[in-house]
Amino acid sequence: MTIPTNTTPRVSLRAISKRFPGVLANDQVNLDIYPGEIHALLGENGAGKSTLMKMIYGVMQPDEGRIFWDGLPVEISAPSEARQLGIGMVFQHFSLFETLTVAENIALCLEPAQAKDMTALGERIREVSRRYGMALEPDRLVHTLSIGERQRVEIVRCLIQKIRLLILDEPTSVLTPQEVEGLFTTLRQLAEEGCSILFISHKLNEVQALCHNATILRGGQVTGECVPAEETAESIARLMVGDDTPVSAIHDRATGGEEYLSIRSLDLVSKDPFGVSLKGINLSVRAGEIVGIAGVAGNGQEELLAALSGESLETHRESIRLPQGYIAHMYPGQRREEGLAFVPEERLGRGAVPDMSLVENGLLTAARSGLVKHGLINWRKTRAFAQQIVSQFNVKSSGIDAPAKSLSGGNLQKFIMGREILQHPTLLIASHPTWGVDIGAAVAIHKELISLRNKGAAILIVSEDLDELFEISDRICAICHGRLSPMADTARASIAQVGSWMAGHFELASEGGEVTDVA
Amino acid sequence: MDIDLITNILFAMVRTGTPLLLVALGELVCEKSGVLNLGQEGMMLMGAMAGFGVAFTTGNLWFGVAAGIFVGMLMSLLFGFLALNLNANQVASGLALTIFGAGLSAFMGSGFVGKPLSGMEAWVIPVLSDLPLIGKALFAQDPLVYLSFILFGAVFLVIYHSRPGLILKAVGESPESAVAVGLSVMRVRYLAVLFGGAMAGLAGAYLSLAYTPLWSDNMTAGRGWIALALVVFASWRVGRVLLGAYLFGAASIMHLVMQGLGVSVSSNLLATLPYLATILVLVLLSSNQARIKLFAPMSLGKPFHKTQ
Amino acid sequence: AEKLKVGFVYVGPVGDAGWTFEHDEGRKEMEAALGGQVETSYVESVSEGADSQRVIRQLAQSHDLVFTTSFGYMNPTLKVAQSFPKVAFMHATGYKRAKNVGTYSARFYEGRYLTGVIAGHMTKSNVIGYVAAFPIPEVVQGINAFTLGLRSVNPKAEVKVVWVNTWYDPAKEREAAEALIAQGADIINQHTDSPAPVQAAEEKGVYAFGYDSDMTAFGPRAHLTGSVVHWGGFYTQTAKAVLDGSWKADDTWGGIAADMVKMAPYNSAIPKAVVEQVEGIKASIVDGSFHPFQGPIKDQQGKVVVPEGTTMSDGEILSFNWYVEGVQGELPK
Amino acid sequence: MSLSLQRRAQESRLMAYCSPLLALLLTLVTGALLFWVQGREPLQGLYTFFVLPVSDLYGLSELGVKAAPILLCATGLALCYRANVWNIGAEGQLLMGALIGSALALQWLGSESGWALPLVLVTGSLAGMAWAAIPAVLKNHFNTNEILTTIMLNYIALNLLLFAVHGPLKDPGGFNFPESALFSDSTLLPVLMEGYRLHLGALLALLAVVVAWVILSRTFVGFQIRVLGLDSSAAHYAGFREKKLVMMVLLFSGAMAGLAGVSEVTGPIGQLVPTVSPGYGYSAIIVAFLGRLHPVGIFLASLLMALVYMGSEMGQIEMGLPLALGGLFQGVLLFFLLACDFLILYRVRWVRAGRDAAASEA
Ligand SMILES: Nc1ncnc2c1ncn2[C@@H]1O[C@H](COP(=O)(O)OP(=O)(O)OP(=O)(O)O)[C@@H](O)[C@H]1O
Ligand SMILES: Nc1ncnc2c1ncn2[C@@H]1O[C@H](COP(=O)(O)OP(=O)(O)OP(=O)(O)O)[C@@H](O)[C@H]1O
Ligand SMILES: [Mg+2]
Ligand SMILES: [Mg+2]
Repeated sequence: MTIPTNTTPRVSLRAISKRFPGVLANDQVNLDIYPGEIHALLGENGAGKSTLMKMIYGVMQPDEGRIFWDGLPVEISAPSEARQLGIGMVFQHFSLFETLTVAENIALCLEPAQAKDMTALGERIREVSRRYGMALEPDRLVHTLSIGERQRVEIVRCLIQKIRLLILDEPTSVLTPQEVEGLFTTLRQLAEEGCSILFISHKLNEVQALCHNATILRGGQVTGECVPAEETAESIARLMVGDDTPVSAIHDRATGGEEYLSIRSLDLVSKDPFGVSLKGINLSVRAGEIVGIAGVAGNGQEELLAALSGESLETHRESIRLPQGYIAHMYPGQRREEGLAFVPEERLGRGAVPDMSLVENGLLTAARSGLVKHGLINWRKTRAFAQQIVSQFNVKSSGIDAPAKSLSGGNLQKFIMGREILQHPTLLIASHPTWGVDIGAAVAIHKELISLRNKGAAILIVSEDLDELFEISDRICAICHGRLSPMADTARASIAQVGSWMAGHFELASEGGEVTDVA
Repeated sequence: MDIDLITNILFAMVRTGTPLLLVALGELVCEKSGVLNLGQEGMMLMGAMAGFGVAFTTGNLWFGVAAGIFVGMLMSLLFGFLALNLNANQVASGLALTIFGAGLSAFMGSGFVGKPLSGMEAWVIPVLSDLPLIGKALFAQDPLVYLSFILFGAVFLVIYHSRPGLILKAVGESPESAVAVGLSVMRVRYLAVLFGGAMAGLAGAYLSLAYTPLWSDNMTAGRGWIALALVVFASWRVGRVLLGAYLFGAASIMHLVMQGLGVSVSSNLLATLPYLATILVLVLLSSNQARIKLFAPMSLGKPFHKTQ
Repeated sequence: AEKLKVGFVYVGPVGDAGWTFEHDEGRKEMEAALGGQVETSYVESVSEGADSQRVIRQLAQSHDLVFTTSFGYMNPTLKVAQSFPKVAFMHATGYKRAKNVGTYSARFYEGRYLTGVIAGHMTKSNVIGYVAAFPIPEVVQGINAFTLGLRSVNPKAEVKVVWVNTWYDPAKEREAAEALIAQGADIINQHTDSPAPVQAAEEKGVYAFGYDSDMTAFGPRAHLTGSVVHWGGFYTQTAKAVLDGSWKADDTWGGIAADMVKMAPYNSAIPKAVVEQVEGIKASIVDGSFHPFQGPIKDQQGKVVVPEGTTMSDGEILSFNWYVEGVQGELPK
Repeated sequence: MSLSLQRRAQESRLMAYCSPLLALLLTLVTGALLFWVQGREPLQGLYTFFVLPVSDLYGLSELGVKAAPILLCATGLALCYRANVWNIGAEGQLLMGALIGSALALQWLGSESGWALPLVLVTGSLAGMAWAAIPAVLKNHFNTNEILTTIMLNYIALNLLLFAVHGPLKDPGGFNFPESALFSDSTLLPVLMEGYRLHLGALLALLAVVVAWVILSRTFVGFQIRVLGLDSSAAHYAGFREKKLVMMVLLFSGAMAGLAGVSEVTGPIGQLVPTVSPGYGYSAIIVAFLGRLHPVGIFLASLLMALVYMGSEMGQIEMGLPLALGGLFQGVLLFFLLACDFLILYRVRWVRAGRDAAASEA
């Protein structure tokens, strides 16, 4: 893989700056991408990667700096102009319309003239998707598609035009390992045809496998460049976060003690038309162990978590039990009394109220720990509690009166984690505990989880990030289409095995039984 | 009941349902784009006042219609400025628009109260209007009723069979995605709000120029609110808006018809029927949450602000 | 000399083309008639609830004579009058009086009877629609007088009543009129304040009677005539009486003779003979030889309630709660 | 030079307090302009509208009489709106309070019992509560939009009131006129000062404000209500019972509106009449927003609203100003408030042309 760097770059960024209130998201960024090159853009969360890409695609305009296309200066003031140049983008947070069909979604991205004849468009979609090995049915409604299929829609949407630069913002975070392989094949094929590719990912092993070159952003500035294949994941991570943050930790495994949480034949019909129904879930979590559930988003994780937290009470009374009794009929508050704590996936807008201060957000789930007496709030104690979280979990904020929305994602996550852990739960259920969190913060959060486990709590973690699950969980399984795969000891499981579970390749575990030994 | 009576009831049903249909179509388009405008009543009142005022002053009914539409649009711009530019709470902005519209129309219209105006004449279409039962209802109406038929067809075509309709739905579902694919959320929403204003203004003008050709304070008497209920009733589907508007039109005249037929229940109690029916229908239609979720524009009522 | 300050409290907007409009016309007529001797002010759309007492009081503070022009102001007027013994109050359509509170109203029913006679001659379907506001005695009185007039010339004709529960809602009044026309009424009478029923009749090609004010403009072809109220003369007299100190707190209930009730111009469609007959009856009402509510009067069941030779007393007329023969349906209780 | 808006990194506390004052100021300026357009002396107009009505003790006491029902309704509504429950039905709840309270009061025409008044008041609030329970149940169990149901229930309540006052509750000795008999003294609210109409209901309204303030700022229930309103998913996550909270705020609001209604009929009116409320329930919506859903703000806003009503009466009497001015002022005030709230989130700057300048000033 050699890229002719003596030709004119397909796109060049020169001294690009972009400012948001309070943040300099991009600071004098320079970047060159050549035809046929697959270029990685790396950096911690909030480093400014997405912002930079959005400016190339015309969603935002730079405050300063210039963009050159094939050596000529251009002003890209709208995505339609970007598309005319041959730029396509797959967004970090999907930009599809669930109630529309695949063809309609794609039509919205085309010029009106190109999208006049919907039957012809359907044909084009079939043709393009066949050519790149990404089967798609143009007439299906997007909300009926799996996450992997949705991503195909996003990519086909770009490929349907003559594409010269394809931008992919964290495309693999939602795919099974097999799907990732498929995607990489397509991308290599595209690059071979001369298309430039800009690839953003936090998964360094993937970057090493795919990309020719990498640029590293930190705090909005370019801090380094490298050829990923010539580096180790460790050394790239160092480039991203600097020297003083731990970027990895090795945790020992535990086997746990008595069974604590037990789920038996849990069925749940989703009321949400876009939801997934749970079918015959059997699961047990022992005191003093971490169980991980892998899976691509939208396979029933939300429904399972809602059933466990008590946010949905549609389940059979005897399907969920703790040693002290059945809990499936209990409201979330009652479950908390039983020692359950819960860390949701969305930190802002679920785990914390954006417009409330940290003090009030501390009270959100901790009322039972003596902060409320006779229905009246003890504000003194409540403030002390918030203060304790902030200092013990090293939450960076402008003070406990700062609104939750002013915190960065990682710090807010630490706050929520701290709030739950300080209530000394016997069962902690955490969803994506480090999703979108700094490597540094992620390591800190993992440490806290392990120490809670070591104190004897049962912990259940649902995550899309296989690496994370392999790092901290003691046993692991996967969820697909609302069914749970067999369970394996993490130490003896392979990523490939769990990956194929994520794709739904497993025999259903028999009633009450658990496969413990796969590998 | 004889044939003539039913023919006449159908005729009255269409007439009574027309202002509801117009407003509800406008609000439907507005809500499809994700904007909830509770200011229908205020815009209607302003449209009615302006329509009457201009028609009375110029002596030309069509100038009145145009003025009603124009003023309805002006009012909706006010709402658009608050809700879209300033990102104010849409519910509060809509309520403010209604209160403001009621006050301003009474203020500006005080000179027109009690003035006579010869209203819009029916255009009776020969032959067709002699069809039994439906002939009168469909073909012996005034031009604004025919206009409402046309507008219904136009909204239907645009929403279900056109690219603008696709864009409208997309913006209403996810403004974030719409921005990402390069649609102008602001422009689409402004256009939808403007259309809503135009329709409310037209409905107001229909009341003051054709239905009861006169102007009086608060003459819309809650029709804007009923129209809002209609959109929910129709679960955001165009065809059902038509059905709903005529059903409600029928419900609101039925208690008067029943009195004439000698039904001896307190007229006050009979008068609660349309409202009870509205609640009942709302209950029946909303209890299926999944369905609402499938059809309701997903971003309805949520402020959206694009930083830039 | 000090000008006499006269205040008016209105229940509706001055431009409602009906009740309040006519009171305001009366106010203007008085101002014109008494030239520089009076000064007037008014407050419109005053709710009959708690607000009215404050408004009446505010007027009483700076005025010498206060007209409160709706039934609902009765108790508030009496309460305020107690604390302002020097101010003269006149309350329209009520029945309670005090040292400084007089009452006044018009005998609308006299005009109503005359319109009934015209309707009896003009109807072909023998069904008359009546759009009525609230089932209160005043309205029932009008329905009965109209029906008596109607049946005096056309015993086969009947009256259909639709209650709209509002004094003023043009759309609803129109819907009611249309519902009546759909059910065969070829003449519409109304006891509500907007001209919408007349407009409906005009459009449907049937006849109508206006009410309160001359509504000819709203239906030049349909509008036959109407019982029109005229307060100007009475207001002028009252103000004069207060000026010269002869005012007494008593009750005035004037009809055609007192020039408080008039007939709107007759439509040219009404045959000459009918107009002459009506004018004749009018003259006999004025000279007292005829009273619309003189016996025999039968109720809906055909039972004679007021026997031949007797006339209903004012008290009975003011508390009507039954229909005479010829009105269809039941009176809401 | 051009005007540019910049989002603040944090909401401005100062502006949160200033924006209602700025809105008021702008409304006054608009008012002065309107007077001027009408060919009146603007300052005299403003004086007549906003000062004259309260220039004596009687005026002040009347301000209390007018503000009390609005304040009661708005206090309840504020709690609802805090929970994101859009109750537009204070008017209907008020009417039901008045209707049922009157029905009971009429049973005690001859009584001198000291229990009569408290019982009537409690019954009135319960009636308002029951009326508010309907949208609550419909919302909780059938997912029905409360905005629409409460509006419909307003119309139904009005018709029920009309039915009662034209029928069963009509004064038998009242010549068939649609009014109930005058209540006896045992069911009338005592006035606070002899010769003035200001009654006990005004004190009850103040009490309600204090209660609402305590609920919102001191109790866990109040906290739950605020969380629900700001972020319903967080409320679900924390295990707050949405349905219970929805029921609670609607019942509270219904009770307040019902109390307002029964206080009107047992207070300044003294009997049941068809027009118990000139739209207090609707004005209360404006007042709730004007007071930024905060009890203290609502207290001030209700006085302002009452003043606007009295001012429009005074304007007619003294200057012959049109009645509609009052309604116009209300709408304009609300608009300006919403517009000024913008300043809490954004700052307005004059910038020289060019976006680089904008960026470097940020
Ligand atoms: N629309 C916006 N308004 C305000 N600030 C923004 C906006 N978008 C991004 N930011 C800020 O700009 C900075 C860069 O954000 P950006 O999304 O580009 O980071 P990123 O590198 O893509 O992060 P991630 O790895 O999480 O995707 C962040 O601090 C973020 O808070
Ligand atoms: N459109 C927007 N308008 C205003 N603020 C925004 C917008 N988009 C993002 N932000 C702000 O920028 C910050 C981060 O935005 P972004 O989407 O880049 O998240 P991120 O960098 O991925 O953060 P995280 O670390 O939580 O994943 C948040 O505080 C958010 O409030
Ligand atoms: Mg990003
Ligand atoms: Mg991110």
